[in-house]
Amino acid sequence: MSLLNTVPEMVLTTKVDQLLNWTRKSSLWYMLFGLACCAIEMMQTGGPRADLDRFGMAPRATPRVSDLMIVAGTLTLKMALRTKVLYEQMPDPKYVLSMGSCSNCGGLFQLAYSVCDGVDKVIPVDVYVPGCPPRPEALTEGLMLLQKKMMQERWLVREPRPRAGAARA
Amino acid sequence: MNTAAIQQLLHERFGSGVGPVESARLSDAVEVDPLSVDEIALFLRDQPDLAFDCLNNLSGTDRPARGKIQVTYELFSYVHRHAFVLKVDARRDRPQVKTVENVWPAANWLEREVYDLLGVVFLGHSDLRRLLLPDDWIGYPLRKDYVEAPEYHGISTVRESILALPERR
Amino acid sequence: MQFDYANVLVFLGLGAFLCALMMYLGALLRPANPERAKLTTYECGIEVEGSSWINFNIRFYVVALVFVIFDVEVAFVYPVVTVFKQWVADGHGLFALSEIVLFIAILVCGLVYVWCKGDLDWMKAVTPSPVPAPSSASTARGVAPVAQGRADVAA
Amino acid sequence: MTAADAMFLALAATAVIGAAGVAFSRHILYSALSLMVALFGVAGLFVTLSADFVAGVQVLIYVGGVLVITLFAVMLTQGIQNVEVSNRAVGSVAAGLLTAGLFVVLLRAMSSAQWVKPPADVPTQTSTYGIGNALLGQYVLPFEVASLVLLAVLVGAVVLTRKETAE
Amino acid sequence: MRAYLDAVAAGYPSTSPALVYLLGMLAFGALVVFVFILPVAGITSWVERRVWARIQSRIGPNRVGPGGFLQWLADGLKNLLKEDVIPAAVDVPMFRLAPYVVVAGFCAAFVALPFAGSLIIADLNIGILYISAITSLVVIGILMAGWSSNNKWSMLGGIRSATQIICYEIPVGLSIFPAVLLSGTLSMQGIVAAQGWAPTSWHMFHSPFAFVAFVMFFVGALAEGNRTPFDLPEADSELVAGFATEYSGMRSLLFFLAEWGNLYVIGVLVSTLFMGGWQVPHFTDNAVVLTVAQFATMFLKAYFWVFVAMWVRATLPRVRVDQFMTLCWKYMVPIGLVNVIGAATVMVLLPDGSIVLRLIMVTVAVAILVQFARRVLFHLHRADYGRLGRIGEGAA
Amino acid sequence: MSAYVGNIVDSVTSIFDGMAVTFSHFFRRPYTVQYPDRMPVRVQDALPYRYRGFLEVDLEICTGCLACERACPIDCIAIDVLKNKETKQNLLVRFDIDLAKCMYCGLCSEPCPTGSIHHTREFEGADYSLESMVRRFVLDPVETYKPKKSGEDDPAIVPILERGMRYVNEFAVPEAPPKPPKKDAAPAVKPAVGAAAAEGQP
Amino acid sequence: MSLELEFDDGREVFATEEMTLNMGPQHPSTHGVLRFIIRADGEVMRSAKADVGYLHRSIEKIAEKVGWHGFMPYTDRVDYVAAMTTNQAWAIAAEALGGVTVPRRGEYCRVIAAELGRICSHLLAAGAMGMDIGAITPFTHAVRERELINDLLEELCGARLTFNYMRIGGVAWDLPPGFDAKVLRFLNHFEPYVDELDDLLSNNKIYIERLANVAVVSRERAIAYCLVGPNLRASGVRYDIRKHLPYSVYPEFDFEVPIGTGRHGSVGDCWDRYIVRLDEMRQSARILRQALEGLPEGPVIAKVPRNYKPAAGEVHVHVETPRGDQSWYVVADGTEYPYRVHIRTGSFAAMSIIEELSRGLMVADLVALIASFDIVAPEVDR
Amino acid sequence: MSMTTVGLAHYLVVSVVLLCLGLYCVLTRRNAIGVLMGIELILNSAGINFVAVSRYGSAGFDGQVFAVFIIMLAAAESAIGLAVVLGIYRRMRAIDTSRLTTLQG
Ligand code: SF4
Ligand code: SF4
Ligand code: SF4
Repeated sequence: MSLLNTVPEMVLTTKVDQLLNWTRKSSLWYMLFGLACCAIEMMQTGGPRADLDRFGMAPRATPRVSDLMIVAGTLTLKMALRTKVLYEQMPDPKYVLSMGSCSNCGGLFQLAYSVCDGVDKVIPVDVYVPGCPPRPEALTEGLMLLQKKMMQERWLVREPRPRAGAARA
Repeated sequence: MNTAAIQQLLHERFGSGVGPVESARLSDAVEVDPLSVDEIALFLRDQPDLAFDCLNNLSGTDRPARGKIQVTYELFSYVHRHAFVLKVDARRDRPQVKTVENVWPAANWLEREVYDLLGVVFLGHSDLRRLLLPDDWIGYPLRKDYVEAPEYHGISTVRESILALPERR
Repeated sequence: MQFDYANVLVFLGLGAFLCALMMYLGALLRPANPERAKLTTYECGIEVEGSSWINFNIRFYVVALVFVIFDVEVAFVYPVVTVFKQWVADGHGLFALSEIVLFIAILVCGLVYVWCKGDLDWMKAVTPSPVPAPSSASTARGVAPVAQGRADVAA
Repeated sequence: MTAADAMFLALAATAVIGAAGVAFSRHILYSALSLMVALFGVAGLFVTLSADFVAGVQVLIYVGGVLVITLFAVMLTQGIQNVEVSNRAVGSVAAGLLTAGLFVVLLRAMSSAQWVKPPADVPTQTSTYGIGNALLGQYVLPFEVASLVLLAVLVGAVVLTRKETAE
Repeated sequence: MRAYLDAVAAGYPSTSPALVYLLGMLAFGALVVFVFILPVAGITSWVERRVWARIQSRIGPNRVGPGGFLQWLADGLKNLLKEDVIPAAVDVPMFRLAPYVVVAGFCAAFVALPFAGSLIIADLNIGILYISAITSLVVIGILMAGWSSNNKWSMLGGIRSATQIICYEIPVGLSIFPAVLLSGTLSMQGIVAAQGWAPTSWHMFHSPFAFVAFVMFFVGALAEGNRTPFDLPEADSELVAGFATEYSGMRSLLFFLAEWGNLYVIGVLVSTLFMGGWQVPHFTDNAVVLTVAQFATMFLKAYFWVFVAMWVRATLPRVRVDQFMTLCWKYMVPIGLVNVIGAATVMVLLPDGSIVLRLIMVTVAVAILVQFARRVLFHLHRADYGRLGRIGEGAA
Repeated sequence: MSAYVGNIVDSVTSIFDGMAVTFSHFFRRPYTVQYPDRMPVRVQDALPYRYRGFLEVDLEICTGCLACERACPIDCIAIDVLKNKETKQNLLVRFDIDLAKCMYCGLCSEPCPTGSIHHTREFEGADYSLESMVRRFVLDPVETYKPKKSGEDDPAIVPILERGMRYVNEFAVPEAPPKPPKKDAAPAVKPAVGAAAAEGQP
Repeated sequence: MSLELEFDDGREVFATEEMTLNMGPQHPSTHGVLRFIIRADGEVMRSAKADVGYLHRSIEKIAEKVGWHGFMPYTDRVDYVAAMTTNQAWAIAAEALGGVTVPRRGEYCRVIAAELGRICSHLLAAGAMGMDIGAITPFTHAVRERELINDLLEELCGARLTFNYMRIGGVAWDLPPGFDAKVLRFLNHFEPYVDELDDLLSNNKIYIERLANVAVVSRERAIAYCLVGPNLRASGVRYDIRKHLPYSVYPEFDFEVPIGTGRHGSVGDCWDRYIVRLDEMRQSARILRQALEGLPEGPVIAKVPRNYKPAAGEVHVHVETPRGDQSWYVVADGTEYPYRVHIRTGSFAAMSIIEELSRGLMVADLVALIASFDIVAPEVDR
Repeated sequence: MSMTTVGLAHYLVVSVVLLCLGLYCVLTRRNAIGVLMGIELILNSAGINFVAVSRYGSAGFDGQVFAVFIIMLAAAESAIGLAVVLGIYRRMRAIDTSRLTTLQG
């Protein structure tokens, strides 16, 4: 029933793809998933100064309606398993943005016994944002990068490359 | 009332269970018997001229050199605005200390924390479970000889430094 | 008149059609990767214990019962207030008014009754005093500290 | 067949299907939802009978009120959702026979009664006024009594439910 | 609309009028649903985000399309592309059906909304009663959604929501009565016709009781629409996303669609019942122009209330579940009952209404507005944000 | 009864006032900085001098003293220095900083004698992979810098060293404060500041 | 899990079944990753057990690995909402062990930074309180004000959140030129803002109703559970480390210690805890003004060796953070690494009382309760 | 019964069908709430009868008034009925009409 990846490449379908990608990138709903200090910056990014809402990005409380999981903060081993569950509960297409040193690679808490060194050990990450914490503008920049990535995806057009969601598995 | 005076009082009341004033630099303490600490605590709380109504801090220190785990209680009295430090030494191989949970409810969590991180068993504690670490954690990380497990639920706990990776630029 | 109401059917149908259309369009475009993990029930990242199809608090039910009665009352008053203007114009306003007042007054008795009996309070405890009402034996133990806390406040 | 007939048939079918759903659903919640369908069907039938106010009240009270408390009650008494249709007192076969019998008898009685009269004029005025006038005039006593009944029901229902909470 | 269809039917004597009617109704209905309801609900979501952002010192969606106007479209289309997750533990038929019931119930309310003197889908005799009745479908839908999700948050949210909607039906019903008393009819057009374009002839300024009824109606309608301060079912901070917690993609958007659309319905109802509806001065004989003016008036009035609802939402905290019960049963219901009696009494005492009373009421309203403006100025004066530098302004 | 009415009155008045507060925001400027494109200046340029963004190394003035590597609590700097046998010069063969791991604490730039390693005001570094976040400053081995007793005279290095020393001077020095804070410096940079502060008095 | 009583003959008595709800770790209102296992009967909770540790980052253990100087940035992460005060606590502890005296100007810088941080933290607490009660606007306004402070602190130390400003022996950077004027300008703007917050939120009837009389903590319970800081003061205990166990240069300032008065309910309810924080912000502003006025000249940092090795000893340090008395227990053994560091934080104590307080509250009250204690997850877990 | 125009008979047939289905429901349901739903069906069929007969009989509103009263009674009945059901339920934890008899006394 689905038209996904079924249509041969044509100008029209490419255009439609672009339109669809545009809607997805313009309405990036992220899941409220603040873990630690970076969460404060994430909050401030949604706040008056940086205002992610400008780009149509809105926080959502449940994974079921989120497109994006911003892993903001230190991922402890105890939390890592929950994170996996939450990630899996998000409907496709879904993305993960790792914000801050801790979720990139453990950062300063690589020395710790209880911290998972990097969220990419549990779930696939699309964009890494360095910083500790990344300032709101840096997060915004990471989101822009993610948008760029989304714009390159194909929906209708048949293509040999599997879609991002599958590729990351 | 200063530490010496309190030690005097305690010694009068409890005799041999109470050690002399133990002076570390900057901090005086009285060491008491781990198995009668609850009675001493009760006394300290209920004696009107002591009235230590608040357990300000409770922490454990691993001292492998002495084969002990030292538990430190910092007491404070809001009535008299004075403080007092109590210490007990538990044997490192079988650390057991009587709980003071019934004297100060605040001890509930503090003792759980010490149990969690150092493995001191507080006899008589109502709910001695791990507090911070997951229930299935192995070992007591704040002990000096703790070694990190290589993985937790399939998540490896070490991360190659990307600095060590071959040149990719 | 029946024509007017046919519109209702049309709109009900259109509403459903709207949903169906959206879902169909979506089905054309959306991916479908139902994995086992994805289909687990969301509970803040924790594996769910037990079904949520269990009994919920009876409070909601009591409130619903009271509602039904008043709903009926509202339904009864509707035709009466509709003709009221006419009756006033005909000079029988006072009679109609007294009928309405009587009708409402009787029901107010009911309202007053449930109010006084505390059936409109969610928990009898929360608003005036912080002591929770023990709704079953198991909480009785738990109540003590809070109650004690209140005693302290008074002291 | 006129449009009105078609409408009647559709609504009657809705009502009957809904009712059948109530009677034969295995799941009590599905029964309740079928009841909603049936109630809407009946409301529609009221409209075809020019009783639009009654239809409105039907939806307002039945769907908005009775059905909701029924759903609440069902949800309040979970764990017994799946009720087998077999009944030790009256088996479904026996019940089916019984009701079928009743159905036949009633139909017979109806057709033999010969009371079908030609339809009266459609009232031009909305039924709300008629009912309102009736309630304030001819039926003023039942109207007030209704309020008493409601009062009694309110008190009774609340007392019945409350016992539990007091326990 | 009936008249128009009659004319069309007369033009095609060979076809059965019923068919014409049916096609006409479908066409009109589709027009309303797809060209009016959908965009209005969508745009409302955008406006809400903008208004909200402004109140919060932000800007809100402004990148997607001119001024962010296409945000709603992007959101809608995006959700089309989202996977439709139906969790394993749910009761599948009911889970699927619930949004249908909610949306159908909400769409059906549009049947009786008077958009202009000649623009109404069907001026039902029992107009306002019909609207309060048909919205009970939403309750059923929400209960279905909450229960079928088999999720504790959904369950709690669904039941809270249902309880809330049904409870507030009583005060809402009671506050409709004064308007009905004054109009002597339940038909929506009848109620509008009973008022004039001038504020003095609006129902809300008829007497203090009518005014209280008006306030109560708005508050109650907010509660019925699950809007702040009564947004308990969706209380993010408590219940995650309430009854819609398990719904993903399009399905969840349908619930939101109903919510935003409902906001507009509330606006129309308030304007119709208490603010003279589409009434405009009869400034021209051109029926089309007049209709357009009426439609615009109605739309603006309704949208004003939509705006107020957004504004309220951005201002107030949420009440607790026991407090909304208290508010409903201990405050609004008794006041509503008194109000009905009061309004009826005023009618009996002053059968033809009193212009003095109306003028006093209008003056009071103006006084309230003036006081409000003074407070706004005071707040503006106290905290002058214009003086604070921002990043990028004047920095080295 | 009075409590009943009081509750109503309280609610109405307090809500009324709250609504006035929120309404007044329609007449206030939004606080948003429209980051990527709609800004008067680049964010980087608006950031304070001390801002601890990404680390950067001026290899020209790096002495290869490894103070920074040692100061970093989490080892995210890797420096390899080779001794060139012939010239007796130290060769910097590797100077890598792992920006993905760095916590931007500034501890490394504090002990640097020349201000070679320093935080920039750059913060935009999001990427699709972690590997690209390692900044490898040494592409070809370079000689380390040797401070000259008489002061620097190489015109190519002077400005770099000046910048470096300015950076170092920002840090508080124990014995003698670098320079007493110039009270009049502020209006020179931002004329608006002083005036606004005076105005801002209620 | 159902609670069923049984008749003698084995029949069960009706009781509404108990529902076990998991709130968190990912939940919008748990302020980071906390988890509560709620056993609820409909809306009323039988208990809410806290499950913490989702943010346990083993900071205490790391202290034993990174050395005295290197631990400073980690203290930022102990309480990231108000990193300055935690910085200060660590600095004080290390200084005490090493016998370092901080220059007076350094102390003033510390106080200025710490009080700005306190305002910052209380703003977040007050805003989050509003948000959890359902009013989102006050929260964004608070975040806006925070941004102003963040700008100031950024200018001071180069970071918005993880300041790493203080050093053993003083502070890392002197106040930048013109900083005092900017702080004053901010204060002139900020003090009216707090009044506005009162109008918008604190006096709102719904807000008061939601908070007054909810989760009342009596004086005795507060002390027994070792509640500290605003949480303790809200219960009517006038105790502030800055005043009663003074450190740094706080004795030189004139400020008051606000306590809960039970204006709308009983002393020690959620509303009191909220309003105490608001009052403290005003007091902090007062301290800031005094500190800026009396700012002495001189160096801001003492000479401290890079290889810091305090002699063996142990010290208990108490510092008034926005979440109350943070009690540090630091043991030195004469090496470059601390032997043991233990931090008892305000949130930790507050967290442990929640289970007891939660009984009989409603689910929505739990949210208010958590917010009113101003719990910051890493402070609990460290 | 002709199918050309809808008359009273048609309504009565529908009413009878509803009645029978309701009765069947009442008889077979072990679940008391199901029984109540059956009763509601029966009352509805009565309502149809009233309205239909009054519509085709006289032009008055008596039938409709009766229908409204019936709806009211139905609401009252289900309110009480459900309350009773809950009362029984709390004794037995199951709404099973067949067990009602066994527990008398
Ligand atoms: S990256 Fe830094 S700021 Fe972010 S969570 Fe980790 S320690 Fe905190
Ligand atoms: S900023 Fe801190 S973490 Fe980063 S390299 Fe320097 S010392 Fe290491
Ligand atoms: S950057 Fe500075 S501290 Fe590091 S090696 Fe070079 S000169 Fe030494």
